[in-house]
Amino acid sequence: MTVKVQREDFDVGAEIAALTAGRSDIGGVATFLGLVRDIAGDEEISAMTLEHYPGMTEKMLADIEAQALVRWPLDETLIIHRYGRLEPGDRIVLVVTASAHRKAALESCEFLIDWLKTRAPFWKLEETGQGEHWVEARESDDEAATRWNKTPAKAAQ
Amino acid sequence: MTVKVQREDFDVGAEIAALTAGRSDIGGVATFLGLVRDIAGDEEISAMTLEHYPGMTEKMLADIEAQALVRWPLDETLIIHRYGRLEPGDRIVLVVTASAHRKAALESCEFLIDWLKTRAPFWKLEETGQGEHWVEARESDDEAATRWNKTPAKAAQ
Amino acid sequence: MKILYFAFLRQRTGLGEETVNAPDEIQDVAGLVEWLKTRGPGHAEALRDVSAIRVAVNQEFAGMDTAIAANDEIAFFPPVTGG
Amino acid sequence: MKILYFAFLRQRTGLGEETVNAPDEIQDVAGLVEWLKTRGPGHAEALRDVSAIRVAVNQEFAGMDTAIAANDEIAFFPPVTGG
Repeated sequence: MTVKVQREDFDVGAEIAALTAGRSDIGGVATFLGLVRDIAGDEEISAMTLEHYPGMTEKMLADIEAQALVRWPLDETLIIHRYGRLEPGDRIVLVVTASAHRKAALESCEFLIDWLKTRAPFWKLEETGQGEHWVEARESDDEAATRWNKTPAKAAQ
Repeated sequence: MTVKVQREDFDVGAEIAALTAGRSDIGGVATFLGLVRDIAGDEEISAMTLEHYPGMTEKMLADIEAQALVRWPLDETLIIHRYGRLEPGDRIVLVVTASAHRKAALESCEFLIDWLKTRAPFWKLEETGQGEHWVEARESDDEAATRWNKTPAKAAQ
Repeated sequence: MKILYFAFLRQRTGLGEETVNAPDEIQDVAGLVEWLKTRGPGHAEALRDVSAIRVAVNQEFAGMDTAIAANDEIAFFPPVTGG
Repeated sequence: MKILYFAFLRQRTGLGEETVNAPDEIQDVAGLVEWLKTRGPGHAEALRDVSAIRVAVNQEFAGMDTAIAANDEIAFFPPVTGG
């Protein structure tokens, strides 16, 4: 049940190992790792800067994590989100969910990353050959997150 | 596009790092890590031994991986499955899928682990306080895998 | 009260944060926005199109009609793009 | 032909693998099963309930009516439990 919003990079293997160390009740660990792509839309990007609202971001991330814990029987959850300037190939975000049951781990991981990719209070400044611009919120991503409001959690039934 | 069936343990962080090294076209990496639980059904287990059919197992794993590549736009896939004697908390299976798009990574990861957990040619001998017994195939798991025959891949549409 | 600006609002106001004493008659976010616009051309430009702006009062999403008080932390930012 | 046994079939036959020369009149898996059962009480017990057995011919899932030939690799095992 951990949330970290940080400038520093993270170590996926070490984070998963720490989460599962000494546990024999966890059957499945689902992970989503988000990386910076060199293409955004049709445009080549050389870097991006993630700005966030310190304090509010952590609160919102802790809140969505708490929602996942209500909907699915989870043993552990972890969200790490970076901010600052990132280049293509860099790690941005990590979601880890652990449960006795693989469906609960997989579904809650998807739920959290859908939310993070659309609702988390971050703003992206992309650097391209044509200069810098702020990314606008995307409709399609919003749909992915909205889906969870309509669909009851399968694994929790 | 790698399949490994091995007795040895594996390093999740190192595997993901190797898969994404030097890549800037991958937006998302979905991972499922399966661990041995100390409970199976209602029974406490002290260990289990996974037996498999060398040759056929690798062939079937490569085949399901190829099916995932047809259904989703994936940049990389990795399946590692262990065999031999494993104790609670030990890693059994790792699925990693990488794509430009997070839905493709998440869905294909779920597709592969559903298949592996139900159709992969492994047999489990569980050790309990009452001795050893072979685990029988489970209906509920079979349903999870069968679902994929009916549902067209959302992300591939 | 403490005012925070993020993304293009931070760039246009030239401020990440400022502490202001708004007049007593300003009771809600809408009133505050109108008053902040008078603080300079950067503020006026940043806050010109309220449909492009989201607001949080004390780190909770709020609306133009949300009531505000002297010690509140009020943040203005574009719709979030996610991580 | 090469016969492989896995899981409880390996335990009951006491063999992981054996090479056999089945009579020429044996043309399919069903015939092979009946013939293998005559090789001893362990074989008879292992292969008694064919509904509990799955078969692969040359590493492809097969049925009781699948044709077999002299150089085939034929494996008997319980329904797979997955990983």
